[in-house]
Amino acid sequence: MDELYRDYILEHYKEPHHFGELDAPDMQAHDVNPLCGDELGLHLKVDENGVITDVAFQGKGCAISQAAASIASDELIGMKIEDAKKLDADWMVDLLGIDVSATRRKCALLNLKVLRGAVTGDASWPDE
Amino acid sequence: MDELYRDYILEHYKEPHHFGELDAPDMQAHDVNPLCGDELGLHLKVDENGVITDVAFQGKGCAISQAAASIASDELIGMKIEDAKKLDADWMVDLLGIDVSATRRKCALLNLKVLRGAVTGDASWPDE
Amino acid sequence: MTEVVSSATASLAQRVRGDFPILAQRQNDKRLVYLDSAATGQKPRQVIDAVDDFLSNVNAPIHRSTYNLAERSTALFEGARERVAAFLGSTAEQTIFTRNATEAINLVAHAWGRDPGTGAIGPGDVVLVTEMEHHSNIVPWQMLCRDTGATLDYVQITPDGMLDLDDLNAKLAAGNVKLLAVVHVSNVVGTINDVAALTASAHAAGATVLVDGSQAVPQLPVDVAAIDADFYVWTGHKAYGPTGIGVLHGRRELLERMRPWLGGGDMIKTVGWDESTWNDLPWKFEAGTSAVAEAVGLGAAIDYMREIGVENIQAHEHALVEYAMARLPEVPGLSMIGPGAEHRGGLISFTLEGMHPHDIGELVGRDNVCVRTGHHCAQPLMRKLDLVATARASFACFNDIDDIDALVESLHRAREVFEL
Amino acid sequence: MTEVVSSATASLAQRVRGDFPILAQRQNDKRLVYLDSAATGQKPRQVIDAVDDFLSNVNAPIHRSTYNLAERSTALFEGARERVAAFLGSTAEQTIFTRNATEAINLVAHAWGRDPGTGAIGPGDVVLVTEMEHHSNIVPWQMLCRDTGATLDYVQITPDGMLDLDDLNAKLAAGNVKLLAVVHVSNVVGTINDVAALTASAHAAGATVLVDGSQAVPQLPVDVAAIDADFYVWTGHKAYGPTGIGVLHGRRELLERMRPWLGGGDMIKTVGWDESTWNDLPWKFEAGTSAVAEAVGLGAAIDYMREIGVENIQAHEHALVEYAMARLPEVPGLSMIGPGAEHRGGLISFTLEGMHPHDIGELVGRDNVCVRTGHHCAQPLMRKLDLVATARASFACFNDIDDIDALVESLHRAREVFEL
Ligand SMILES: Cc1ncc(COP(=O)(O)O)c(C=O)c1O
Ligand SMILES: Cc1ncc(COP(=O)(O)O)c(C=O)c1O
Repeated sequence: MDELYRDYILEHYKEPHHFGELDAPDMQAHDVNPLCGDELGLHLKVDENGVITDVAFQGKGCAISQAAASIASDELIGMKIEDAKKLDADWMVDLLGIDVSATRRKCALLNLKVLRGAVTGDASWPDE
Repeated sequence: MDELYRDYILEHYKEPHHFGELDAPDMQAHDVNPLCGDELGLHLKVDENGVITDVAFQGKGCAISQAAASIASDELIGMKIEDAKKLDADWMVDLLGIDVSATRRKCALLNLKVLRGAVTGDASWPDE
Repeated sequence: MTEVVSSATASLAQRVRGDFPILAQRQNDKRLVYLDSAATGQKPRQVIDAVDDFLSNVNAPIHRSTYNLAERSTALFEGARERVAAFLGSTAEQTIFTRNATEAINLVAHAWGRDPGTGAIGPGDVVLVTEMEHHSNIVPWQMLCRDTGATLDYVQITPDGMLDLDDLNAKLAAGNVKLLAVVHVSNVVGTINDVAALTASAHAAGATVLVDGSQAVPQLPVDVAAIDADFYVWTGHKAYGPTGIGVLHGRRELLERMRPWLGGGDMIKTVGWDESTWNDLPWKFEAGTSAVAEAVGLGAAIDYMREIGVENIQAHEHALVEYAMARLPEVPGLSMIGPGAEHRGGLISFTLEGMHPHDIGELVGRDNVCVRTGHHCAQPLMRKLDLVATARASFACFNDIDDIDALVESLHRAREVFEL
Repeated sequence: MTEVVSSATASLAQRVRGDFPILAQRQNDKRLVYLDSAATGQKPRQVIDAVDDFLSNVNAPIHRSTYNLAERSTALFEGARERVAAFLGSTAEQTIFTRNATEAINLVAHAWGRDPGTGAIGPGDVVLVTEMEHHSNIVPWQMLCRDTGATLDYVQITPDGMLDLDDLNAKLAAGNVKLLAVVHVSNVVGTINDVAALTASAHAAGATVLVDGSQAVPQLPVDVAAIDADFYVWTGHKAYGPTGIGVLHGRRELLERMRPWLGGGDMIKTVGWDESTWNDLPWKFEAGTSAVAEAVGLGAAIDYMREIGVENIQAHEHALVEYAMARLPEVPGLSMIGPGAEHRGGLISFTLEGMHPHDIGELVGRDNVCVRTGHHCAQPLMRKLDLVATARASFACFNDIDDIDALVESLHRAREVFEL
């Protein structure tokens, strides 16, 4: 099996979870990877206790960035916004479960960048 | 004897002919060598027959440019303006009587450039 | 057909491969298949040696000093300029060295576009670019329009990636186009534009013309006098030359009239306390210490292309394009973007169904096949084509059909990894 | 005294001479005595090899591609930036590559000086430079003042070539100085300015500060964080690096607020039809394909200086200055320009009675002694000093007292030719 394009990565890429849009999202953000032009938008529903109740993402991207968004979305549902604010690059890379090279790191982290933009307003890259 | 700094070159440099200014010159021009910053001004007196009757030059410069101005000034007196207009780089270099390298060519020709500026208004380098 | 192409192209590529040290690279025992010359070109030993020799044995300040090394440096630098100028049918005075094509375009956008004296661009004026421009021939004009109140407009492209000449003529006919900025050879769709004809149309409508020849100079004979554009720009690193050097060829009257752009050493004649006077062409536009070793390297690149014969490079790359356009469609789901081979320079952009170009690049890269992936600095064009990214294979004199074969095989393998 | 200096300097120079291939040059059987490092520096084999190796074995487009060569190119380019930044006490985001110091200054004059948003410069404002600036730190400000209606003013120098601090303080006290642009080490009089103190004074008066470190970086430890100037610029080719690369270190808040200057590839995040968004620092200010091999070479130059120890270079050049200032006056009619050795970097300008500097340069050049002659791109300073030109000897780590001895002997011979 391929080291990078593992079965579950390809599955998430081909059939991403939570792909689409939400009506009247409570929080949202959108960003691009300037290196490749890939775009990603993220919608969140948050209840009165500050818990994420629904997630949807949109955009076009490579297998790594799409799988990252799909896998992360699964995790986000049920998470407190306060906890989501603290998520870092290690969390995302661990979740992906593959060795991400320097060049593909931005692919892996685009979703997290957009998430942080949505929940904290900070638009910098998670690595910075 | 030095190939470049021949006796007569050094003599003209140390005691230039026609160095100074003229009262109410009929024609004049002034220019610089952008490479070294040397400046040269030229004053001409011209009679009613279009003959140059007096010449004076001013400025600071290297031995080559000062000697060129001094030697040329001797030649210019008595020359018709019409003939002065036709003087070219070969005339000046022959008059100097030394082998001028590419780098020093502008030193040798600065005086001619200023002369042409004075008599024709053309401010380009004689080589162009 | 394959056989015929093979023998026609093999001779040039096989003859020159030894000139390119980088082609000796191996990775996992696979030879380097470099198909990214449109992004940056590889350099022959002749160019690398010229740079090395200059830095090792000649390097000294140019233009000003009287000692031997300085004279030799000056002669090498200005000699390179003369050979570059002659190769493109221009003159030394009209040949200005910049860092790259991008800087050359910005020079025009500032020194010509923002000069209150030449009054080039103002509100109501239109700067016309095309939908197939590189960001470097778009963003400087966006900034110019923002600063001057002029309007930026785009000549549309047809679905097969050709300029829509009806659209161009309609836009020129409005009479308010001050500048047409157009690419000679597109770095995405590969289209070769008839820039001499475009220039004539634009001139007839009173517009000034800038042609971006970044992709053209490395692959086809360019005669800037015949094209007759007011500005022709290109970049050294794509034309077998070093990084750090580009060229602007300009119409003499315009260059003379324009104010200088960058101020500093070398571009002045005299500096007073409050004002300065400017040096002659081309130095008026070259402020500060020049990229001397880079110019010398570019001169060597020009010598190299002249020796091979740029018509031979053109014929060679054309044969490769024909071969590649025949073979690539063997890969299921592959779509090529852009016009047919007859209108196309030495590159092919493509997409693969079910695989993002980024993943294509990664997977063929493992086979030591180097292709470019992404938006190719042409986001407006991608938007027009309704794409986010493509993969692109581009050719140089050292490529051969074995490189295209390697790409095709590698694409098949990539599809297997993706279980397509 | 000569003996003591001799042993102190000999060790460094003799140790490093073998690193500089150009020093093997001979002319009429005379070894190369290169005393023109302030004009352009010679490059050690380590730097030349880094460039050659990059072009031969690594060269590929940076930042965008996924294949191995491209990853290595990117890592080498950005790695060089990081080492350059660290060497000067800056960070990678605040370290912008330009073509040379001149372009770095023009970048500030445009992106900061002409930005309507940051509202930097306008009528009534004063741009303050000093009488000892290089043309590159004068002409961009003349052009800025011409375009914005601001006034250019000069801090005076004292007769021995030091900044007149009373004059500076009086001018700052007026309260309308928006920018102080000042050289760190003068390329004509050699003065080392206390730029940290100057910056503090200017900041106290509300002025922004640009320091031109072109001559400083090659010869003394520079900590841009400690100096605290808003902009610090320098140039690679004088700092043992290749031509075609310079550096701007900027204050982060300013760089973030400033609009980009050059538009094109690499400096954008997104390009729309009419507008674009900008990339992060430092790339926002680096449009088009970078001078990649040159950056890699500059990284090697930094490594070289770090290995020798820039304090050792400083001490070495200081010893040479002391020796030269003792020996040069042996030549009849020779006058040195500038302050005493304690305030002076590694260079000495001088004149010789009865001989124009141009002729000095020519004659010592015949002995393979390379000195600079002319106005040194500082015409206002020459006017202030009432000179047309000077000759200048400048030092680097490979110079030794034998070089100064050779210069002195050659000057004696030159006087004989002129029958002085
Ligand atoms: C003090 C000073 N500033 C600026 C410059 C300009 O450097 P560059 O020509 O590399 O831009 C120089 C050198 O020429 C210099 O000596
Ligand atoms: C068509 C075209 N124009 C302009 C450029 C910009 O060239 P550079 O980045 O060398 O300035 C490129 C290459 O990137 C190009 O392909």
